Amino acid sequence: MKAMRKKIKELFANGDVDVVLGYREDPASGEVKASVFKKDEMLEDMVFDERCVQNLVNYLPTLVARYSKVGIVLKGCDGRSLATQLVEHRINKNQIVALGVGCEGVKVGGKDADKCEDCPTSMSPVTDHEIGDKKQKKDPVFSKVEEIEKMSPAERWKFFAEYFERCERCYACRQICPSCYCEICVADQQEPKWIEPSAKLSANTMWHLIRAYHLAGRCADCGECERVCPQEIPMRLMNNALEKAVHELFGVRPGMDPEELPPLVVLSKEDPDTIMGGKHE
Amino acid sequence: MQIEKEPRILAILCKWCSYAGADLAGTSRFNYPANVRIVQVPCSGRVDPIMIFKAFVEGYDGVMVSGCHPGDCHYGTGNYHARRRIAVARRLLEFVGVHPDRMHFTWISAAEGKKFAEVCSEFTDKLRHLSGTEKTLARKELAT
Amino acid sequence: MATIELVPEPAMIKKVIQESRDVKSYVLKLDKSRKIAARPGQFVEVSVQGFGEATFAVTRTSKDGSDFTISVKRMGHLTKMLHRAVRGDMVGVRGPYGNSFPVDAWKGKDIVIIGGGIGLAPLRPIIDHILQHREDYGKLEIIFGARTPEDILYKEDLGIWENDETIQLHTTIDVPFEGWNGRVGVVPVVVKDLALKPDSRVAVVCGPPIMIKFTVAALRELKWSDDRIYTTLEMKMQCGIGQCGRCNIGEKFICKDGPVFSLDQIPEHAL
Amino acid sequence: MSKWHKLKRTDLKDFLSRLAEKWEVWVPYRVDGKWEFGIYAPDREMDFPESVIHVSMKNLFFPKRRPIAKYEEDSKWSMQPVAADDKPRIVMGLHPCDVAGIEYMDKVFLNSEHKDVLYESERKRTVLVGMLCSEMADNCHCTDRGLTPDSASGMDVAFAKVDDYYLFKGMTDRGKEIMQSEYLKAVGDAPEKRKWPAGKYAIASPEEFMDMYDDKIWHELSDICLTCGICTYACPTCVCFLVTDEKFKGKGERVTVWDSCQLQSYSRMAGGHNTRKTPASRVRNRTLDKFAYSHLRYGQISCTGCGRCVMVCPLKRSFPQLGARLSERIRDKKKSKAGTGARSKED
Repeated sequence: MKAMRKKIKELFANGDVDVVLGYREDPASGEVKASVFKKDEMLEDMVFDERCVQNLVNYLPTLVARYSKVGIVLKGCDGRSLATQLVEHRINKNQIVALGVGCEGVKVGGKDADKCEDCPTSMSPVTDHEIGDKKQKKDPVFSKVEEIEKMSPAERWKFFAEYFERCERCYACRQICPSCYCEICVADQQEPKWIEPSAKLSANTMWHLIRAYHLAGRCADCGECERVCPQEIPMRLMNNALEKAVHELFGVRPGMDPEELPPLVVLSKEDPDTIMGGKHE
Repeated sequence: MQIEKEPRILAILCKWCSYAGADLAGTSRFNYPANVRIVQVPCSGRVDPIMIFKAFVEGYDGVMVSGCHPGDCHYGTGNYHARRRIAVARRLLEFVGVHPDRMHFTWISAAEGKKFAEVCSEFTDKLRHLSGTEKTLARKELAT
Repeated sequence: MATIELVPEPAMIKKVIQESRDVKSYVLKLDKSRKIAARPGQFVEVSVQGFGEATFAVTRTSKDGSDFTISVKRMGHLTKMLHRAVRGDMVGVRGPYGNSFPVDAWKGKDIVIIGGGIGLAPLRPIIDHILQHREDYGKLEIIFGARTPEDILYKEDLGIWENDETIQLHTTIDVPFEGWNGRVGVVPVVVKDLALKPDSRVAVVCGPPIMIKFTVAALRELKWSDDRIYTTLEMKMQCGIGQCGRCNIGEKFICKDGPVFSLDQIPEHAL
Repeated sequence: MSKWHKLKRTDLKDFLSRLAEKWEVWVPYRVDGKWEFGIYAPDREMDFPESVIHVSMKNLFFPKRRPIAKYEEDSKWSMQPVAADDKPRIVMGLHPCDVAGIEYMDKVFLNSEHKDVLYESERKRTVLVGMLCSEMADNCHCTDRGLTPDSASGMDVAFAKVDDYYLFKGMTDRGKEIMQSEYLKAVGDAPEKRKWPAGKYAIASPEEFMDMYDDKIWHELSDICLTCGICTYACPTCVCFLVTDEKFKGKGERVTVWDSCQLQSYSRMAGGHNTRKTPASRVRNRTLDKFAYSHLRYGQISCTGCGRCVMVCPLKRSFPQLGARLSERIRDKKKSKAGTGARSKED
């Protein structure tokens, strides 16, 4: 913590950053919230611990529009998220000072966050400065995805339909996702109207399928969609299933390499036809 | 009434190869099931997986997508993109509970009228076998 | 049984008029005996079964009130469906809704009608009203701007107005166009060029948001006070009866308290 | 004046079962740790929570998705309005803030020349059996909005939980009909009146809020808001809706669906023009609508202090706190104007 504050002070002093996006403990309520730190402001309230769950990358586009140099405190997963945004040219790397912090896992509702179980890297893959220990990387297992995969199709549908039924279509999942940034979301599109606006099973199914699909090969598993969902729909499961699929099919782990293009925007003539399933001559 | 019970198939075909193949199947008088509804798209690269999702939600028993053989795409590379997208879409659909046999993705050239007829028959057969299993995803709420 | 007001009544398309390349007018007649007596400035909700509904200004009412006309510019999914409709097709109609231009209070005044593109549609009933009660009003000036000659609406009416000695008509297009010998320049510039003095005039402005904004600015520059400038506002409307909530400007609902306002009735940001 | 009647807690099921013979009785159930309202069934475990539940009552009168007409797809015009439901119904266990929310909805849907008859019939068929709160939960702040947690205003029947029994009192003629039950015994004592704490999220007056339209503060307030729609769906007085057609297999319905001013699609027009494009403009619309516009329109601000928006917010961002922050800003502005006559630096 001390090292981080020192580093940030140094960055401010050198004029390397205009603002720093980080976590602040509200002295009054004790809650940890995302905050924009300015030079000599509130820096003593800055924290980094297991309460810093939120992915801050979502705030970057607004900030880089307002300031020329933005520092950002990154956990491993947030760093992956940043990498996906950089590779999509949504944010200019020259405007970012990435402060990678060795993360030891975060807690949601007092329990270890599910996403930490599958965490492939405790240090952000994009960093300008690294603070704290860099732990070893490992491949995620996605044991929960495998559990679902063992079920029969009908069982799987029963499992998901129950959740889809509950969706209220508040779009919190879309709004918090750094990768969901379409000018007009397909769910709001009038023509063709792929997804009916009312919250009912068929339309909700369409929404959740397309949400997951649009994130395939782009989702870096920050888990925010599931965390903010008021109905606790297991969106990470679908994201992970596709992350797993994309790795198996194309050998890509989104966000781990800030240079690698999302697998669905590039093509390969070498892909075997078998990836589409079924028989092919 | 017999036709009602046949599985309903949506075939999304590219204009240059597969649709021409289907056309050839027709003009050559190859027999293929009458329960296949064809949607023509300019290229298999135009196939947005949302079309496949929608087809299942609207109650189709099976969805088939076909384009030009790899290397033969009229636009050069459309079918390579399609291959990746469809591979991912398939994994997602299977994951939420669509039976793998309800999806069929293949390449059919303009000359392969026979293949088109065969693929349709085979696919229909497969779907007939699934007639006892639940049509997952299909919407139940009727506008009553 | 009382039915919910949101369900429309059937109406038949009696006539389709191609006004310009992307605007068509429809003469509608309600299936039931009810007549639509729309006052100038009021609007109706028109539905296409299966595609929802949208708001259209009533742009003409027949003298006996048995039928009325709307003009539809092809913009979104519903207007696209409407453009496919032909004579004899059925649509749904609710309304008329909203307040209207205070044509009675304007008696004895000179009226300036300023319309941009499809914005002329809600203003045409005022012109019709004045022509029907010509002796009640002073001078009538019409400034109508279109993007290109191909976008000019109501050509038949423009011809009549042109030849009417009691009307001064200025038709203008935004940029020079081959074969166009008339006035060129956007509406706010024309307003400035004409140097319209407030005197005993009342101005009514309607058009795209950007045109309204600059025309109002031009009028203010010419020392017009806000209570002399009227406009009819466009916002996304849905229910037409002040319940669905989306068309509010401040506490006012455009559909219920409007759509006609004089500028002193609305905050500046509404423009 | 009618008297308070006692109902033994052990008699509750028999009492409800008897009511269910004539009425459709809605009571709260606990499902997966969350409360929701459902039709009474003797074999389901039910209870009355002490204070509000996260689902607002508006769903019972103005459902999320409400068919208003039906049609056949192949015909050119066959739209038939749906008939209103008139089966008598009891909704039991609403709290004073829920009733205030319903009263606000009445102002939107009933007090105009364009009555919503479907809503009206839902209201007419329903007897409101309200429960007086015995405590204020963490997010409750109805006392700041001029309500009292144990006030029976607007209810047909009021009841309170006391030790091992309930105290019931009929407030209206309709309510008294329910009170005709062998399980209820008239007693002399009334539930104890409490003093309630206030001053958690006091707000400025509607007129003062109106002056804040052009303030810079909206950017600050909207910065951490996701502009998702969940607070509006949970809010008892957010009744904006969308009218749309939905079709399947040759049949169609015209439906009203809840909509939210927080979503970008809400005020986007055909052609793409959007009058509330930025998150700041949407947050401003909602805040001012709650605290100012509603008052100017209907003479009642549309925040009942139920605290649901805080309960459901994904970021635990507190909407009432936002109102309080705004009021603070109003005070600051006034002070700086009154003090020096000069505009403060922030303006």
